[in-house]
Amino acid sequence: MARKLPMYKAISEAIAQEMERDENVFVMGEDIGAYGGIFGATSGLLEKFGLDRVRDTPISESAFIGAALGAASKGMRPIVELMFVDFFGVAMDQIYNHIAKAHYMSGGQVKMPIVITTAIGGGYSDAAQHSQCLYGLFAHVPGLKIVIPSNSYDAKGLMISSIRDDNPVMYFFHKGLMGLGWMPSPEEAAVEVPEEPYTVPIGEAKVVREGDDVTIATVSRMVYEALWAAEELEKAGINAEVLDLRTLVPLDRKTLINSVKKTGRLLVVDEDYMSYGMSGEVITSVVEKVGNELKALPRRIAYPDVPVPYSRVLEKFVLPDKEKIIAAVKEMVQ
Amino acid sequence: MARKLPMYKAISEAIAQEMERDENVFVMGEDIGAYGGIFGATSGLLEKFGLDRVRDTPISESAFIGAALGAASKGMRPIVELMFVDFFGVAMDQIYNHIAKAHYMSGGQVKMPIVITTAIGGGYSDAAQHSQCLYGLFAHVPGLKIVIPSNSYDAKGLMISSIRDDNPVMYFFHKGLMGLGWMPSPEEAAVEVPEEPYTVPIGEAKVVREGDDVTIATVSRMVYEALWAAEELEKAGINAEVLDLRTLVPLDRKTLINSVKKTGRLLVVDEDYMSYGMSGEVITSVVEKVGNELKALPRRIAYPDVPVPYSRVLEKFVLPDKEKIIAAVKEMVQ
Amino acid sequence: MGVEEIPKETLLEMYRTMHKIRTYEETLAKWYYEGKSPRFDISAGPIPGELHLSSGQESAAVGMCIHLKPEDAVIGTHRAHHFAIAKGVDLKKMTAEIFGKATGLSGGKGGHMHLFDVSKNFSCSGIVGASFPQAVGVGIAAKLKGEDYVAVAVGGDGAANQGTFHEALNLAAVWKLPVIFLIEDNGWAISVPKEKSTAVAKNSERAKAYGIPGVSVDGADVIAVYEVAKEAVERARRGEGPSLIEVRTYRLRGHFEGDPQLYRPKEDLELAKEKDPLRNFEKLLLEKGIATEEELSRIREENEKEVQEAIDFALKSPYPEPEEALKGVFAGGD
Amino acid sequence: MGVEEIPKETLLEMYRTMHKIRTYEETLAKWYYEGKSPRFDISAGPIPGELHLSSGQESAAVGMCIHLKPEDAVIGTHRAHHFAIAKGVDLKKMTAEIFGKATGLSGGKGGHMHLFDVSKNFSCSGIVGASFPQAVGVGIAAKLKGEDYVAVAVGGDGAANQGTFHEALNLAAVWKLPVIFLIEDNGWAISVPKEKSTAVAKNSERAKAYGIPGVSVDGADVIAVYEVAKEAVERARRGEGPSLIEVRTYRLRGHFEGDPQLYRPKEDLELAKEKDPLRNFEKLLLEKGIATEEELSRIREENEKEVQEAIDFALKSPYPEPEEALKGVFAGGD
Ligand SMILES: Cc1ncc(C[n+]2csc(CCOP(=O)(O)OP(=O)(O)O)c2C)c(N)n1
Ligand SMILES: Cc1ncc(C[n+]2csc(CCOP(=O)(O)OP(=O)(O)O)c2C)c(N)n1
Ligand SMILES: [Mg+2]
Ligand SMILES: [Mg+2]
Repeated sequence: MARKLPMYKAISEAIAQEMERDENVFVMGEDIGAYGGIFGATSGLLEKFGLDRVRDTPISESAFIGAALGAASKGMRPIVELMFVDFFGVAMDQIYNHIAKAHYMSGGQVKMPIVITTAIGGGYSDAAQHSQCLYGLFAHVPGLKIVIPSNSYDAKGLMISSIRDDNPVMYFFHKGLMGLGWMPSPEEAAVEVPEEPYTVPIGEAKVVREGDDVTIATVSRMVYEALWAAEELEKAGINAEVLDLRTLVPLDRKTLINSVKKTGRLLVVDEDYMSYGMSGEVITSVVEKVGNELKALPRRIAYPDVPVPYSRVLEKFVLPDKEKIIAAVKEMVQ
Repeated sequence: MARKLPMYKAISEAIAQEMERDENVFVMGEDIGAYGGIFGATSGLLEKFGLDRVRDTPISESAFIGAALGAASKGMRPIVELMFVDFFGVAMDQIYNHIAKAHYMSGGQVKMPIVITTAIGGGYSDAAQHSQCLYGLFAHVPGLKIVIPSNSYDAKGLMISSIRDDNPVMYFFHKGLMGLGWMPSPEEAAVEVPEEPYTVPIGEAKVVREGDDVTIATVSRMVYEALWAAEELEKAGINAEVLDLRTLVPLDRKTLINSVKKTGRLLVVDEDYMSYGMSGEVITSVVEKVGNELKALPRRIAYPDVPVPYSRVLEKFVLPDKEKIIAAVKEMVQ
Repeated sequence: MGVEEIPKETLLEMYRTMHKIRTYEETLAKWYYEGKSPRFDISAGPIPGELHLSSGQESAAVGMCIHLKPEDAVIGTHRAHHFAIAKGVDLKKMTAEIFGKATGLSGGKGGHMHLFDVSKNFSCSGIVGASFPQAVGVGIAAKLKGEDYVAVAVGGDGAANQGTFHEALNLAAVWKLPVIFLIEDNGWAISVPKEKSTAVAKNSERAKAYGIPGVSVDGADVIAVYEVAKEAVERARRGEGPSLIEVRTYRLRGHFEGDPQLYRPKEDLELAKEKDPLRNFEKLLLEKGIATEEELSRIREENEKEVQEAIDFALKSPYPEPEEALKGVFAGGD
Repeated sequence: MGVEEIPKETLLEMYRTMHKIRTYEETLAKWYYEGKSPRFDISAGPIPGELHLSSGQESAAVGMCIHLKPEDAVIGTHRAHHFAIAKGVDLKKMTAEIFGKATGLSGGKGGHMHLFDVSKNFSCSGIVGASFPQAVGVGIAAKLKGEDYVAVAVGGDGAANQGTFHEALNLAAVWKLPVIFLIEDNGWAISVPKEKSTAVAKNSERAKAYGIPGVSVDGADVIAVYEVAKEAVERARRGEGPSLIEVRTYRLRGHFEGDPQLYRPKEDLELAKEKDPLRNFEKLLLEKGIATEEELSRIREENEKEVQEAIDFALKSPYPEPEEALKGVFAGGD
């Protein structure tokens, strides 16, 4: 039976069901026990599974993320939470030099079924060290699958897929989608979620709105800004197709290219920094194949290359949103 | 007076001259003292400037790179060496959350005149944790200037500019360009270098070979692969323009776009990983402006999204090189 | 040494600062919840984002900073208002910053966790454990410049399990730098109690691992903190190297505002009230006849006025121009 | 306990392994310089890349691994051949890996610094300090699975100043995990002597910072190492938690092959020869009448033959197919 669930509950439900199914699954991280995770992604787990399998850690990200590797090498399937993605710099070596590479470096001997969950996104004045997305940075280094759900249905299905995947998965949840009550979240992110376990395949983008005039490719919270923009654009007679990429590695270039072939126009919307990131990769992936079939220059609206400012007026100015999308699409379609 | 210098000597000469000019400049890093830096970038400095200003550190990259911030906040101009860029993950937080952002977060109160030097590149079987380039990853986060010289003249001039810059500069030198004797290096990288101090501006690309048929944009050691390819292509009647981008942040989009407008074709060559990196950014920067003026689909030859393999045959297969460039250009021009 | 040997002015100054901090924090809390009712919304109201207050921990800041000159550096944590105030940071500008205003320390770009005042050599950041290496750098600058200023790195008990703690203490000890590492032990890292995260009863014991002095002191007694801090600062100024101080304090409020504190035993909060350093100090001053109730109440009134003026200044100040967000990533124009 | 109480077979096995390691390393060195004359070229010859040999440090590996079962994990460093051999890694496959052959442990993808043998629970990596957290993870797995295997994290004296050392020891101690931290102190981190990098005379003293046992032992005496290691392993198996062991050894060769060692005082190398654990052990076995010269020389011959066979196997093995480089980034096909 399906019920409407906020994303944070969909995630913790997925973890709980996998922990029931497979005793090798366990969770580590800061405040993931009694607190249930600062963003609720592990809520209820400690009560269900106890201190052994739901382990609050010291503030030692290198140690507990590196420990996930050791545990995985012994057949465990650890889930570790990096509280905010902004903290990655204290633990990145274990993530990308070891967890991401061990399978390849060992010639396939070692498997790394590790899920690293982490919170992304701004919009609530948490400033330069607590508001970033950074998935583009992780997508650059080989060996990590990059999963970024935008609603509770995908969140549960992708979490179950991530846990069952034999490879390291970085699972990015946007704070502003979790449906936490104390943090604004679009209503549309909390959708019907089946009670029983199910999977959403990693590596498949989803057309969340069909249209003929322009493809808006994006992920995470920006999916809603794109959808809201598309609604208004429709009133102006412009039909936007909105693509939720859902995973950046593997990137579903096929669905992306097919959409752009149909619409002839591509706008990428990205809450991560503009340069050397997702927006460039998505545009290039399209133009290197079908650049000659475009009716307009491809465009991108991304976080400009500035640290996230604190003051609300400043942050609002730089965050991509519905209005910026509408303006860009109108220019493209003219 | 100018003499031919290998790149490692050009770099250490630049540092020495700036240390003489400005007593606030000092150097820290592993084996940068008596050893002179594993790749020679600090050779001779200890003898000239003594233990106070040329400080061998413990293997504590977070501590000594973070210390650069503290020292800079007190008016020093530290140069710190991260021995291989592959190790960035143990110190990334200090680099990107603090050094890169302090100026912005402080509303301009704090200046961060720090140079972080680091060795990049493969081709000598040092495998997955000692052969990467990763400049694309650093270029993604705002607040760091990204400098990547390809010859000893630029190396000295860009180093002096980097030291005098009031902003953090990541200075990437390719091991295979340093002219070390024990590591192969193209002869062309060791060029005439004036004895006196001079600067090469950060943010200016250089056309290192003029041509009309295709623009090959690249950096670092790949500049030579591109030049060698261009020579052969000339025999086939194809005139390639080779662009040494030299700095990725700021990226000289003007020179890049002007070149592509002239040639109508763009090939990006990159020793860093393919996806979500430099190649995507360079192509997107061009097509979002002049994508409609291209005579061929833009292309890229980059390191495929795999960890660097150890065995020579494997590494050679994945490294971009002259042959791959020639083949791609021929297809583009047909 | 005891309270008798400290000049009355000094004691009253300490009282003034402690009480000012408390008044400030409790006033700020009120303003924080403005616009956040009936439902708590982190992004709403005049102070959006996280807010970590220091009520109950004033003695650590005041007992230390009373010994410091403006040239001495203090590097705080995410919970840093008390150190900022004790270090003499302008209350109006700091408040304006927290309210996201153009007149703030950083013009609204930094915010509550990123307070910078170069004139007072104060800074802080939102990354746990980041302060330690940065203070080492200030120590290096002092040594290289032959100055007698010192650096204080503040970290919580949670921060002491971060790798930077180890690296920075070792580096400061090896190089005999004028750095004081101050661990503010409030027994909690968000919801994780120290006993469950820390393998040693007192973090001061860890000083042995670096061959430096380590002292643990009861933060309920600001005079005890004063004495321990005095010794460490004098030692550092004399060039005798770093010290480690643990101040045992209690959090009077949640980790951040809005923290339901469900994880926290009632007795712990009661203990916090008992150990309240402000109340204790007040009692001491009166009992020992050092100050009269009138003197203290005059100070309290002055503080309330000063805090109110700071709030008024912040409230009346304009927000920054939105376009400011794009400026100031790099020094020297961008 | 003394040598008398150790069964002769065990002693001879230890001798065999120590001598095998020495023979292996010295033979490998010869092969490493093949093709690298007259001028040393790191990329030339049958073994390109870096090569860190362990001659002189055999006692650390043998004294520890003699107590281990295949299920026990050893996580080594960049200098790991001795531990690999002592842990029973197949010499032929290991040698083939170092020669970059398809028959190698990882089919030539890993190389000298990235040796993996899952059947022996052995791995190592090129990042200093990375082993510590990983071993903690093995300890977690043991605890969760209720198994009695233990994990050994190896690190050099240089590695003990890395943040991961602190984080991992703390975590292992807090969770009382079956982990042995083995610091192989050879007095140098490349060119930086321990006295200049380490604020404490013996790293074993740092155990106090985690409330666990710490012992320093003279690596010139393999029996002493044997005893200390035995206690730590038994303690871990009994569920009494982690230990820290420092083995004081000497590097008989350079940091890596090709290291001119200009930084190294002559006396240090002489001391290394005097402290040679293999020579000492041989003398002990003969002097105590435990073994005859004939027995030992038979072992030596067998070792030479085995090493030669491993080299021959590697030499005769084919290189991998170049296309292999693109495969195996992700488990389950890519
Ligand atoms: C590297 C890093 N990890 C985690 C966090 C999230 N975080 C913020 S404060 C905090 C607890 C800090 O505890 P402590 O150091 O004792 O300071 P306190 O809050 O008690 O003053 C945590 C886990 C962070 N900001 N940075
Ligand atoms: C994080 C990191 N920093 C630096 C290096 C470069 N490096 C490789 S080995 C080494 C010295 C290691 O010294 P130690 O731990 O004592 O081991 P030893 O070589 O003496 O066996 C250094 C600095 C590295 N591989 N990883
Ligand atoms: Mg605390
Ligand atoms: Mg060593």
